[in-house]
This record gives sequence, C-alpha cells and structure tokens, in this order.
Amino acid sequence: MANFTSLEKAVDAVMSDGVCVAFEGFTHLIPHASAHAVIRKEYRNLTLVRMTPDIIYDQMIGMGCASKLIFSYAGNPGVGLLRRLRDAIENQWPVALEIEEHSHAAMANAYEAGASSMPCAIFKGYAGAELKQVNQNIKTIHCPFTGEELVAVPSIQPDVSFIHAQKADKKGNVLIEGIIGIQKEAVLSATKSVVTVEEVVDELKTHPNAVILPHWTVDYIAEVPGAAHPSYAQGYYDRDNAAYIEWDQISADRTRFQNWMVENVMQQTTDIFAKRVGFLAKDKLSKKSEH
Amino acid sequence: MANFTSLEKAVDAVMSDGVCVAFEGFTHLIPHASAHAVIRKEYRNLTLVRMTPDIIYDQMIGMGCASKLIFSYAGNPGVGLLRRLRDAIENQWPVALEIEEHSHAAMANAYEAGASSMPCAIFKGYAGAELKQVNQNIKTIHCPFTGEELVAVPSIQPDVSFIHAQKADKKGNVLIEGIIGIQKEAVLSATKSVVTVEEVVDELKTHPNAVILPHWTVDYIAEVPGAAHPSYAQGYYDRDNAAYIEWDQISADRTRFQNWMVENVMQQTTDIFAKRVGFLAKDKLSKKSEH
Amino acid sequence: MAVNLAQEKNYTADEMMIIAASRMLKSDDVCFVGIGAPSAACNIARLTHAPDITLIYESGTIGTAPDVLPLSIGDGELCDTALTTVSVPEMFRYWLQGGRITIGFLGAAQIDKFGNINTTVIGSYDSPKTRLPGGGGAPEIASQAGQIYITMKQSLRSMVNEIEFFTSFGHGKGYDDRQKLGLKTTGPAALITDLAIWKPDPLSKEFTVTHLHPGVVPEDVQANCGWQVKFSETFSTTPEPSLDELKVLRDLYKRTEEAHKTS
Amino acid sequence: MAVNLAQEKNYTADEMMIIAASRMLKSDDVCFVGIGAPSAACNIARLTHAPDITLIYESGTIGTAPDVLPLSIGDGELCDTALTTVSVPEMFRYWLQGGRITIGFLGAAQIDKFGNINTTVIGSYDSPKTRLPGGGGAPEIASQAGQIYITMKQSLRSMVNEIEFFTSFGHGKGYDDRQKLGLKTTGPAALITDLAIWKPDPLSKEFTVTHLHPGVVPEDVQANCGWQVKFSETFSTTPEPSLDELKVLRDLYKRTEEAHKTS
Repeated sequence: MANFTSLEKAVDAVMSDGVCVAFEGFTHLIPHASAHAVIRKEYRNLTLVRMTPDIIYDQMIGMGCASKLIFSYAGNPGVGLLRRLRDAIENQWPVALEIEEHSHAAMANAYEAGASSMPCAIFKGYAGAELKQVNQNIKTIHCPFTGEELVAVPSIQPDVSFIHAQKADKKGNVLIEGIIGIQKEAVLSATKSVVTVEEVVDELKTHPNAVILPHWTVDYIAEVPGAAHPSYAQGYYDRDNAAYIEWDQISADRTRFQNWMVENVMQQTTDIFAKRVGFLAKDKLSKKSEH
Repeated sequence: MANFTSLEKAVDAVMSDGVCVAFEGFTHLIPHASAHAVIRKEYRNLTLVRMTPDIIYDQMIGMGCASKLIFSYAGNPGVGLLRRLRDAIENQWPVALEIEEHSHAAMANAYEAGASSMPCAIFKGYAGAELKQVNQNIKTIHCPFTGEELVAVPSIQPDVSFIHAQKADKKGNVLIEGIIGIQKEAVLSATKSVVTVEEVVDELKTHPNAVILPHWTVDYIAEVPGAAHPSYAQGYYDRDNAAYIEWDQISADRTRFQNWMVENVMQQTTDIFAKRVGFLAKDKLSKKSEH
Repeated sequence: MAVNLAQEKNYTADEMMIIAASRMLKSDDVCFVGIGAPSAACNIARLTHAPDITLIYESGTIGTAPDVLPLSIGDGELCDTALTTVSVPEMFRYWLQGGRITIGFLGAAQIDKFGNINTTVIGSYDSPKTRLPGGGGAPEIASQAGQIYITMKQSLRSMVNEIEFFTSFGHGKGYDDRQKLGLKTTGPAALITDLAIWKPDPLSKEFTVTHLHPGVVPEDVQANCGWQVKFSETFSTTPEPSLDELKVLRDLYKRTEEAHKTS
Repeated sequence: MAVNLAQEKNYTADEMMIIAASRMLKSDDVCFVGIGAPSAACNIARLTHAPDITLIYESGTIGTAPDVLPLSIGDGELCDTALTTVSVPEMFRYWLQGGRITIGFLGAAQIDKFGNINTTVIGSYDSPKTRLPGGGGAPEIASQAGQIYITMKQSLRSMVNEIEFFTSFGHGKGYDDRQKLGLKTTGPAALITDLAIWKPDPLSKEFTVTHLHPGVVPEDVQANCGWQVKFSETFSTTPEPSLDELKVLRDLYKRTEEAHKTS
C-alpha cells in the first residue's frame, strides 16, 4: 500500500546494511536521487543489482557501499568504462567487490521470473559464451518435450527496489511511459519498493494499456522533481549528456571523485535535483515550441 | 511483410486442410469474419487452438472443420455451455473431436513461449488439478537451483493465426487497444498470420507503449469493418450480448444450427459484418453523447 | 430447488446470497473475480462498504469499476473503467502467480465438502455425459490467490459427496492436504450459498454452516446438499439485507439488464 | 593508428568505415543496433538507400528514426521517433530470441579472425588487467540475430590472434563450429573497419579481406591486425563515399554534436 513520504524517510524504512537492492531504469528514468539518498546514509555490504550499473553504481561502489554486484553491462553509456567500478574490481578500492555477471537477456528473464514468483527463468542464450564458465548461476536444463538444451538462471528478487517514474496519482498509482525498461519487473520482484516521481497528479489520464503500477504494489512514493538527473524523464526534461561525458573525468581520479561526491552528494539534499534539471526542462520546452 | 488484400485471398493463401490454426481475441476483438471465411471454404481436419473457444469454434466444430481442439475454457461467456462442441465431444457429431485441455495460465504461458521461440514454458500451476492426469502435455520439471517442482507445457506455435485489431496504418503496422488478451502472442508465435482491422488509417497516433505489431511481423491485412461481431471492437462498437444469448438457442438443435449457418455464413460474404454492427456503433455513439 | 422462505420477506434467496457474499470483502482486498454471482457480489461490495476494493478480471482489467455487470469477463465496460489493462500472459504471471491477489472469488458447477471444484465434466473425462466448459483461470486461482471464496446455489446436483473431476483443488481430502502439495495459500475460506454461509472447520477443513440465511432451517440446507451437513455449534443467522444493500443490488441489476438489452 | 591516406581525398577513414558499413544494410532489414559506429552506420543507411529499414535498440525502441544520433541506447529521441517501445524482457524474448532480427550490428573491443568478440575483460576474468563493460545484449544478439555485422577501427590491440574472453560467439574455431552448438543463424557475415571490408571464407569462416578502402594497401591492413591477414583472390576497392553519403553523414554528426551540447 503506497505511503507518500519523503525520500529520506522511505530510505530509512526499507534499507539496512547487507540487503540486496536494485536500482532500475534502462537509460531512461534512472533513480539518481534515491541512490544519493542511500549513499548519504552510508550503508555497507549491499548487494547491488542492476542491468546497467552506470554512474549511480560507480558512485555507490566508489563510496564503499557494496560488497557484491549483479549486472549485465557495466559501462558509462555512449562514453566508456566505469572507472570506480574498475578500481573496485581491479584493485579492491575502496573495498573488494564480488561480481555475478550475466547478459541482458538473462537479467531481463530473471527479473521477469522474479515478478512472477518463479524460482528461475529459462531461455535460449549464452551460446558459446564464456560467462557460463565463470558464473555458477548459469545452468543448463532440458525441454521435457523436445530435449532441447536451454539455459536457466535464478530469478531476481531483491529485498528492495528503487525506481523513478513520471507520475503518481493521489491514491499512489504510478505511471511509467516511454522507455519502460525493466522498472515494472524491478518493483514487482522486490519485497519492498520505493518510487520517486516527477509529480503527483489528481488523475493519471493515459492510454488503457500504459504501464501502471497500482498503489497496492508500491510501498513508498516520494515526489522528487528531477530525481533522474543526469538521466531523463520523458515529457519533463532531457538527458544531460554533458554530465555523462564529464563523469568520465570526475571518476578518473580517486581524490577528485571523493571531493565531487562530498560536494555534490554528501553535502546536498534531495531538493537539489529540481534545480539540476531546471535548464534542461526549459531548453526542452523552448525546443518544443520551435516545432 | 504485410500484404493488404481481401480476407478471402488471405484465407486462400494461408489455409489448407490439416493445419494448426489459432483464432485469438479474449472476449474482445474475436475474429468472427475470419472464422466465417474459413468455414465457407470447408477446410477439414484442422487443429483449432484457442483459449476460449466460444461461438466461433462452436460454429467451426459444428460444421465439421476440426479434428482436434487445444483450449482452456469452452463456454459461451456469461451464457452457458457450447452445444456444438458438446455434441462433438459427447456424440462425435458431425465428426469426432480430439481435445487437448489446459488451464488459462498454461495456454497463456505456452503462447508467450511460442512467441519467444521457446520449445516449452514453465510456470507454477495445476496444483492438485486432475488435468495433469488426462493431458500428457503437462509435465513436471525441477528448478535447477532450488529443486522446486514446476510445470512445463509445450509452447504453442500455430501454422496460422487469425486476429482482429482496431487499426492498421498504410504501411501495415497494426494497433490493438483495450483488452489486448493474447493477440500479440498469437501472431508472433505463428508461422503465418492474418489480421482483419476495423480501418486503415494514415498514421497510428497512439501512446508510445501501446501494443503495435510492426508491418514486418504480419503477413496479410484485410480491412473488414465489424469483423468482430458479435464480439466488439473498443472505440468502434459494443458487444452484441443479445447475439451471444441467442446463440444458446440456435446451437441447441442440429438442424436449426445448420440452417442458421447456411443462411448467415455459407450464403453470406464478408461484407455482411459492416452491416451487423451498424446499430451497435450508432447506439454507442448516442450513449456517449449523453454523458 | 432451494426453499425460498426469504421471498416472503421481500428479498429473494439469490439476493441474500449475493449480499452475504459481498460482505466477505474488504476495501483493501485485491480480488480476482469470476463471472456471474461472484462478479455481482464483488461489485456490490465496491458499491457499498468496500469502495476501494481492487477488482481484477482475467481478461487483464485491473482495478475496474463497471457501471453495469459484465456479461463476460471481457466486456468493454471493464476496460473503460479500469486503472489499467494488461495482457493475459502478464495477468497470469505477474498478478496471479506473482501472489498479488488476496481473494479469488469463484463459482462452481459441482463442489464437494472440502471445496474442491469440478467445472470440467459430468461422467468420465474420455466419454462424458455432460462436457462442461473446463477450468479456465480457476485451477491457478484456486492455488495462487491468498484465499478462495465460492458462491453458488445449493442443489443435490451441485453439492456432491464426490466430484467427478478435480478441476480446481480446494482442501483435497481435508486436513493438511494443501500443505502436502506445497501450497502456502489458504484455499477455500468461505462458501456462500442461497441458504447459508459455510466456513471450513479449522482442523478437518470440511465446510461447516456458520450462518443460516433468515428464514432458512437446517433441514433446508441438508435437503439441498449431497453430503451430510455439519453445523457449527454456534451457528447463527445471517443479518438480513439492509435497504441500502438491496437498493444498490437492484439498481445494478436494472442498469445491467437495460445495457444488455440495447447492445 | 591506421594510415589515413583517405584523408587526402577529403573524407576520413572513419567516414569511409561508417559509409561502407551503411551500404551493407537493405530497406527490408530489421536491425538490432549497437551504440557508436553501428548506430551511425544504421542511421546513414536509413537516411540514404534504405529508408524503410527497421532499427531496434535494446532499450525497447522498435522502428526508431532518430533525427540525431543517440549517445546511449536509450536516449529520449529513440522513443520519440519509434513506432512503439516495449519492455526490456519483451525485447529480448519476443524480438531477439523470437528470431525477428535479420541483422545484429555490433562493435567490439577485441575480435579474432573468426568474429568472436571480447568486451568483458583484458587479462584474466578473476583478476583483470582491464575490466571492460561486459556483454550486455551482445551474447544473445550474436547467436539469435540472422546475421552479424561488426564495425570497428583496426589496431593490433583490437584485432588479435586470440581473444582473452569469449563474450559473444562468432564462428568459434571456424568451419561448422556454430552448427555444432546447435545454432541455425549465420553468425558474423561482414566486418567493416576503417581500412577494409572483410567477409568470412565460405569454408573456414576466417575473415578475409574482400575490399580495401580507397588508398589503402594490403600492408596497411596487416600492420593494424594481430593475425596473419588473408585476402580474397578477387579483392577489389571499396567505392568511394558519394557526395550525398558524405553530406548525410556530416549533417547527422553536426546535428548530433549540437544536440548533445545543449542538453
């Protein structure tokens, strides 16, 4: 049952050291504000789950929150590598990081299975791929009708999932539009969920088949405009590509990274996100009016 | 690649005796016109697949088109039993009918698996249910991680699927809205597909996450207004509940059934469907304007 | 047929059944609704004491609030008034199997005293006397919804000592049969007929009459039931339908009748 | 770095690579697009000779037609211009695994002569020298798309005799290795670099140079490739970029640069 609260109170309610937590958003609607709220509380030994652990997991790993990462593509999308994640894997800095690595297809199937209360997912995949040899959570299974060899992976069922969405109505029904990624599955597969939204509206006026999470499937909702920055929220503000490119520099050096995190995360509050997207939203509107 | 053609030419192109054919539409958008076009061509020994073989399969079975039926709920929805189907199963009239019976969950999973090129689907189901003992296509399988017993069924991959949809654009992209049922899966799981639509429009202006079948996933498209009657097409015309209730009488007697089929199907053409929904559409519009 | 003493009091046994069934539901329930009497009961609950109840029909409509009762599980009215409508595979995977349904509300063609349901066949499966529609969504609703409520009219044909086919598993042969199958859900928790309210005995899981509808005597219940009926030691009388409940029910039926006539 | 004779003719080797890659695509292709050079090539094809090509990005955008190149696989531009956008599980199940993709267009960090790709790790998996991003969608694209095209700049570091990790399977050790794995798809069918076009030998499946880009000599190719290069007996010269191709490419890059600056 959806409780409207502040992001900080929601984090307090669901998080503790050692939990398995997913932050999802496939390029679009990445829950940056939630990640920062969690980083500020200095949780430790988290198992982080995310298909594409881009900047937010680079930050959480670099700040020493995580002891394990389950993922399928660890890059700064369109830019390059994740330098804090590399430092953790290559040099155990600031702490050692265990990894469980999959393909996108495997993670997507595993979330789908988690949302369906299945213990595992089966699919066709990993043909000739070496991940099978380094990840014991990739097994083979045979179709009981044809004998065909298929792949099985355990389902993903995080203790907590964080997502960002465009809108909630006043009852707590949540609307996700555009690139919907794996967010619905992330919430439905998790024991507890926290959803930040751009705005709370009286009514979700949308298409009958739009992606909506009913209020009774969501635990906490916090209205945090701009919470996806530098990712984007379709209909609200554009992706801040420059920030992604800049991250490559910030994360290249441990000290610069730490200073940046102190200044931009540790000493900030959630309110900062609304300011960060101001110029992006305005720009978007002016671009729209040109058309 | 979508070819625009008449329903009759599409049927000729995809159908032959003995094929496995699905007609889908879960209460909404049931492809009645397609079923009638197939009945008029007097195909024999078809394997019919459909979650809810309501009136259209009662008609096809009563006309002797089918030798096998794969299904999960064989009723006249909200009215009662299917009398022609009963006659075939209980008395082998007009011909014997082999049945492969599942639950809705099994059929839905099996279509999903078919659309995904999987040989089988796994799910939790049939707990304590006796269908497991009479259907050898329900097997058990164990999760390779937890050992939990799960159910497996073969995927559904028909030779031909027929569906009805609201709109196609001029390129052949197909839009389905409202109760979307299993139609997307029916098309994607089939070797060939025929889609009737209420209308062909210049552009599908809809929500980014609406259900659309791209033109290259569909084989034949025929514009047949009213093709779902007495089922309905959301946004076009309402369900003709009276016709469903009347069917209970028509189908109760072999002779009455045959006479009805001659008059209303065998001696008709596809054009009749537009006329059948005229009063329903008008009624709907007048009701709308009252609000 | 059931004795209709109730009619003398200006409401029918059917109305009492639907209203008694509606009272089982709460505003925070998420209810997977079967067509017919279950659908009527669920909507009466929504229109009276449980305005925030979430009604889900297997056609994929979630959080629906129809103005008239649907004839089928997929009438347009359900989608028009729903919070959202999902595909059928999603309905069965994320919503039912996902464990998000608190109540599955079913009807039954044939039931036994442990709440096992047959909607498949009368006679043998291979050469049936009467071929019924089959299970549809029910086999998985019966095992995956948190609790199962069943509503049906009593008769010697429908309430039998042994059902002819286990379409949907209730409490099996009673006691801990569900746990033995690995099920964690409660299973049948209430049976609401036109004569009485039944609940499973906590130990044996056999349906036991806890309430007789007004004017009904124990002999009426036994006369319309194929097994030896057990009565709770403390069984009492179902409260009569209130005027408000009756009005809401009759208005709903009236709107429904008119809607189905014209379309 | 590759020798850039091409620059003398007023286009860069990179431009030649993107344009040569774009020419591989046809209007009826359904192409699963990787980010970077593959994305540029696919959109140039769409904007020149293959206007009806269907471009799919793994973020779920189907039939997209971006006005500027996306920086990521999930930029808003992709969704805004797409025919439809589906969830990620659906993308991988119905569309890729469903066998509906004719071309998977990939980049590579490290490739061998049989088109096997490493994007996982340099050094050992357990204690890597350089941890790369990993496979993402590529392991299944490589096995499930009808054919695979690869585009990348040549260097001794990227084109190696033995890759350090099999992220995505190409032709394995060549010959019928794919069939032995049960794969029915073609696998790597073309490699387009900044110096040449390569196609697998019909028998051995080893990448063989079929076209040198204008101004490139065989020694250039060998100098920037870690394995012993084979040349087709009939190898010829890649047609130069047309003025139209160059204009479309440069306009696209210009629009892209401006868009990424402002947002």
